[in-house]
Amino acid sequence: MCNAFAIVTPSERHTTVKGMQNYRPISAFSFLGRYRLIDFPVSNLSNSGVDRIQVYVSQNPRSLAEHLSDGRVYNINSKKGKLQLLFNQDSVENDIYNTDVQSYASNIDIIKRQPQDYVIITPGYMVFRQDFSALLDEHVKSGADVTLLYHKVNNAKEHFRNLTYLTVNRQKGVKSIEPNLGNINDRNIFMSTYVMKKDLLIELVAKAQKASSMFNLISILNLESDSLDIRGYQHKGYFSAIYDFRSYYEANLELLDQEKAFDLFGQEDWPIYTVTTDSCPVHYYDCSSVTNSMIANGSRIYGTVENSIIGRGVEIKSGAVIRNSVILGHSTIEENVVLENQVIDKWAHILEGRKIISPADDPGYIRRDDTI
Amino acid sequence: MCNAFAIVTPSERHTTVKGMQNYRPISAFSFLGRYRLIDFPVSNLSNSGVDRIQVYVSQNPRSLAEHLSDGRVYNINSKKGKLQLLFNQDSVENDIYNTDVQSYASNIDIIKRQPQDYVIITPGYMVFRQDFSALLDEHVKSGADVTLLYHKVNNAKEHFRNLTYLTVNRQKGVKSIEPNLGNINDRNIFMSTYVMKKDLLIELVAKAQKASSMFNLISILNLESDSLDIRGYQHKGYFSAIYDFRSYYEANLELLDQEKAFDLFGQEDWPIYTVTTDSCPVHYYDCSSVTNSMIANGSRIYGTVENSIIGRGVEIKSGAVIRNSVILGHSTIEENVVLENQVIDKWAHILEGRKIISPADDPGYIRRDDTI
Amino acid sequence: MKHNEMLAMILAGGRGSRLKDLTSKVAKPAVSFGGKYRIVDFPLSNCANSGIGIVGVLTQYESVLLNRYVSDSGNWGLDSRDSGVFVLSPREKAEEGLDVYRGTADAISQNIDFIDSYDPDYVLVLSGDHIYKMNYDKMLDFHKEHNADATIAVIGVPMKEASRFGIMNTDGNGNIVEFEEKPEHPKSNLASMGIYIFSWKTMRKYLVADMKNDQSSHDFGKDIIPAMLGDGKTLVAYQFKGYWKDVGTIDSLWEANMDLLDSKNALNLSDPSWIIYSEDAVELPQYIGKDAKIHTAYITQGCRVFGDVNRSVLFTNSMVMEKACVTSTVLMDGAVVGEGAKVTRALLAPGVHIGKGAVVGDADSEHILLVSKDVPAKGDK
Amino acid sequence: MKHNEMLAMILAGGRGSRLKDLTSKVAKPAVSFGGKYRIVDFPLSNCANSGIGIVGVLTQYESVLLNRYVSDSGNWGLDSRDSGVFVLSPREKAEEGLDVYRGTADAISQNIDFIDSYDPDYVLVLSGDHIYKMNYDKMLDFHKEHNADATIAVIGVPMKEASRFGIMNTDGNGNIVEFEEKPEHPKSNLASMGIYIFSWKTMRKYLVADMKNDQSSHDFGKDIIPAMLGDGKTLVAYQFKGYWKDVGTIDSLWEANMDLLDSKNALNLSDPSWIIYSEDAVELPQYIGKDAKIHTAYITQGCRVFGDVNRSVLFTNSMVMEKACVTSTVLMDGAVVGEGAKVTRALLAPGVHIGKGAVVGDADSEHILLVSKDVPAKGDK
Repeated sequence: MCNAFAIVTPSERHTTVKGMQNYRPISAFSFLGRYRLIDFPVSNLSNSGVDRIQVYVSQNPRSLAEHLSDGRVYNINSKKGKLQLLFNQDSVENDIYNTDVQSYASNIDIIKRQPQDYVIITPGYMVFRQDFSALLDEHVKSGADVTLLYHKVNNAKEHFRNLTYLTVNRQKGVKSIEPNLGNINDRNIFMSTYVMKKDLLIELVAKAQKASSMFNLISILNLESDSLDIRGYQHKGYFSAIYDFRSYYEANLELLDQEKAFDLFGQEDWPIYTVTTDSCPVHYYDCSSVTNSMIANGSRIYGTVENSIIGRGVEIKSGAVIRNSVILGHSTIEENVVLENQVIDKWAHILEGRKIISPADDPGYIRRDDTI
Repeated sequence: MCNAFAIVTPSERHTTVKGMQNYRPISAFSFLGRYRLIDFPVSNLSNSGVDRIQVYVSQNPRSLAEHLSDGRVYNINSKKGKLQLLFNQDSVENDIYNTDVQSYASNIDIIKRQPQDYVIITPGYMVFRQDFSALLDEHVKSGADVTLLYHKVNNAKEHFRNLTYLTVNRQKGVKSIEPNLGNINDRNIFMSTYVMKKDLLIELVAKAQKASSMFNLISILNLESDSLDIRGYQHKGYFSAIYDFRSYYEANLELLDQEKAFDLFGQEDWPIYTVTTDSCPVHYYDCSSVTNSMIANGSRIYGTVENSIIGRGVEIKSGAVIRNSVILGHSTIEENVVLENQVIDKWAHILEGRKIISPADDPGYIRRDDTI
Repeated sequence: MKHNEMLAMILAGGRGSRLKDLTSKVAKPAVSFGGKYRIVDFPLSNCANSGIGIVGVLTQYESVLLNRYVSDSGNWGLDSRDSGVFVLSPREKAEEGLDVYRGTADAISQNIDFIDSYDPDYVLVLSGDHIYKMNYDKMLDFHKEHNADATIAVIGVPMKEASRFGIMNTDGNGNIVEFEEKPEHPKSNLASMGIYIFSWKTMRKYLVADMKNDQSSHDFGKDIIPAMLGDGKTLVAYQFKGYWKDVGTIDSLWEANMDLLDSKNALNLSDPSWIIYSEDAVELPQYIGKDAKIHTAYITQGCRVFGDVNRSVLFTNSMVMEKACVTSTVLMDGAVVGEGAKVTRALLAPGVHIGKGAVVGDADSEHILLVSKDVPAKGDK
Repeated sequence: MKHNEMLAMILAGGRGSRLKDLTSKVAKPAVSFGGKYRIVDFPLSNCANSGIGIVGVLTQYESVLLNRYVSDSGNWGLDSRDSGVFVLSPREKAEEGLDVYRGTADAISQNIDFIDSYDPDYVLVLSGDHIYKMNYDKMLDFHKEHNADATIAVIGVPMKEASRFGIMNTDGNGNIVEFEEKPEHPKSNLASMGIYIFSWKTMRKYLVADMKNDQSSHDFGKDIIPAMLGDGKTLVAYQFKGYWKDVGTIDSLWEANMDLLDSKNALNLSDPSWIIYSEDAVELPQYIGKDAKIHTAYITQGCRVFGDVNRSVLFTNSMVMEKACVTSTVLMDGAVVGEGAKVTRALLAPGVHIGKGAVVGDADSEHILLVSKDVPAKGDK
């Protein structure tokens, strides 16, 4: 078992996924038709033997509260462990003050009461596989004060906008954490994942609050980078981050690639847990035609589906053609509809014969409960 | 099984329990050292065969979210039934607009999706036992449009301030619902419990919204009292309501009366469920002296306790004297402390030798986590 | 502990030997069905949806997997405070030795102390081998309305097949006047579904008497029901209309799976008001490959299809590789059809692999082919 | 399904006949203890706190209550996705008949298929009759560090009592060189606690061999351990320090309860870092009446005290009426001491009523009085 508790952080202030985020926080987004994004960090933590997990939430907590419940589906012993939602109860009107440091500060009593010595902070809006127990061991062995997880990318001009990147020296020391402005392709994208002693977090929160009420954890680490031993740890394997609408759309479709899917899900001892809805299997009718797609249970397919992700309980009627799209749960696509490059939110109803086609690099969005 | 779903309502805008309510909604208040107030409505509903329960919450949802979890402790089948927290997600800054009607309106899709024909609305801040299945049967049999539950009291001058009362005619028809201003002792205090068809609730919400954005459900019922058949149903047995600090204090101590406690808890087939914390039994040491008190598990008693309620995991050291007080969980009372007529909130620490004595009709309050 | 009006006892101890290799290591109620279910999910989900909280599952034969499976009572929401699914195997008692269950009635008799511990008014006795959806709460209402000592659910079968069933002969008021096990000349077409509601006090007396009776075969149909009829007790028939299937043979198990492909199938597993709950597999949604062709199929999560699938049902984690062709076939959990292989009118046992290019099954066969061992690739052996 | 490094098997099949009437209808591990617990809560909570998710409970004798109790795995948080508490009674197998467990080792042998189904590296074997807190995860670390085939937990006992125990004789490195069951002239004071960690592959071989051996009594202490020692396997002793008590007799059960009154008691049930979980009673907090006098007591919820209680332990829903006096006594669940009655040095079985004014027990008795039948009021009979 791991001598650390964990904090799963909500998306940052300046990242928004247009449309989708009006209804739920990013960590509660549906993913691959069956998961929610929060399943990835929580499964990673549970598989790493971390059984005290605090999920911070800022707005619209309902979907997350129902999904997480008491953690049993994530294989967490509900007596010994604890999966809890923490609300930023002091959130203020002026959004610039709502920093991660503010959330820690408003829950500092709970942080102090944790019996573990270390804390792992990891985001609810990134998709990757990571053994945090190994990461903690590495952190302890290295003698560093703070270990930051990063992923090397070569497409940072086009992607990962608004996230931060690390500059590291040859000894893996972190020189700076800066926003990715998109001027260079090769970057070490910071995965917003920290390992440190609980006491150091408490100290940093106090310092940050003293320095400025707008300071976040990154600001104080940058400020303290001379006095602290901050090291980077390179993550390998599949990685995606959801920081805007397009990144959400692309992360879904990207995992139709069986090799990538295997890299993320194929490890036998590393299940990605989620909540079942007890849907029945998919029923394909005679006139259906489906290729290169992932279809969640409960769906009924009469039409054509290509390169798409179909959520739970979706009905696609005959003559309808779905291409390169992500359809969230319980939507109904009537006869002869054509959808290309779309994200259709839950419970939507697309009426007979509609043709909704968007360019591949600017996918469209249909709102929840909408009838079109 | 009952053809109704239920809504458990938060306390109304104009009732506040000073001190305590800063930390949690009234429905999450500790009661008798072991329960939370929400246990009473939810157990009543579960025992009545209602397994779709929506608990509305306006602020500080954490304690309630953890306590309710997935409803298993209330004997609700988590697959077939559903105990869910609903947040008023559209709450506005100006508090006068945050009516119950606003909460229903912002969750109207969920209300519409319930498969049951009837809705039972009952408050999270009153303590009583009621078979809602029998109440629903009575409602259906009577042919009324709306049935309201009330309790006859003879002390409404001093008590039940800020609650409402019903004026009923001889046929139990409700003539009006008005605020109790305390000018008459004999009143039919309205228990904020409604039974009606789901479709009528939806209709009333729409009408109320049209009439005024400050209208609540009572306003629209008063307005529609001529066109609707609204009837009162008299509740018998133990009843208390938590609407201010003193009523909270008194409701706790009142149940030291074994007859009253038996009336509320003594029905064999009507368990009042709550969440266990797996505390060990109470350890009484040689120098302790305890009379007419209820002591929750996990406490250690060295001192003197009289006419008091002691919560879970409280330590009362030797020489300390507690009289007519309510001590919430995990507080420590050091040696030779004297407390009379106090409510001590959770995790408080009363230092050696303190004497805190308040008048019986104006009990004192010590804040959570306070060291005094 | 709240009072339990009715508790359910599921008879799950049969060897199910007509299912051949499928039940050589797995008790019949734990056999997979319909992509993601096991047979026992049906009575268990029916109980959950009918508001029954306490379910005893009477097992004895090869029941490791079944015991593990039903112990996970949360799958059916039966893990709330006063609910539970309890595995009841034969136990040693203070005064007696250990004995196998000698018959359906004896299985209940040996657990009288379990039932007594809940002090129920009624006991529902179910079999663990049937596929159907039924509201037992409505059957209980019927039982109470008729002031019955026992209520037996019956279903109309074609008259010419009636001699294969236990047949209930009723009077004009629905009272059972006679029970005939597989009558040569049936007088009615009302077949017993093996679903009984008994008033516990009455039933208990008959069980105690039956236990002491050396002549008895300790069976509900053969001993208890006739004894009650003989004593003039009130036994009524509750007529069920809907889908009901005994999946006792490979052919009938295959057929019940194929029934799911019919969009008008009365079983309707997608009805949100009566969900059949099951264990959740930790698997990705199914993936349908770039060159796959699917025509009429019932496929569950964890499956991967790269070839052709026609009129078939694919269970969790089964796979159809490139250019393979699967027709009128059931692939049970984890079965794999290799590249270019052809499988027709077959039922593949869990985990079976069909080698590359192999040809298995015959479109014109009378019976369905059960494949319970790996089939080597064409050319290998 | 995640890989399970170690699973636990709790031997809970003993008759516990030295507990007399307490075990006439209840298996020993289900006997109540310490106000709100049952004995089996200790190994089960130890498992939960040690991070073990799969626990088999091997029951056979009068186990209805025990089976029901341990089936409610959520009590110990053992109901998460890949966890579970499984009741394992003797089962009929395809090739064999039904047979009782012939000994501690046979109980495990008959469940080899259950263990295999989880493919564990290690198996922890526990007894269901001991009161203690232990981190089995640390014991596993010890097992691995020593590259052992088996690790046996031992506790130092007073040398003069050593001949009452199974004694492990070790070499200087902690390796066990000899095991002696109740030796007349003990060479060491290290008594086996009946807690074993085995590497499963090795253990499995010994169990299979033992099953076939007609001469064997199929017992770990008598057969398996000596056989492993004989073959030169690595068996190491893991020395435990802390509270450990076998509650096999009325006297020792009473004593273990009385130990809880000692504020320095090493068992410390109020330690938040190692909670002993139990079933939660749906009861009010205890009520202490207007004229009650309590001096040193351990009282749990649901109790009501109107009289005097001295150095006593009161279990759920027990009651002491006005002017009654209870001294050095254990009142088990629902026991009631009537008005003015005096009870001294006794253990009242669950539900026992002591009538008004009756006098029960003796302050100078050598043994503790077990009261398992109601005592009439003074003057009545």
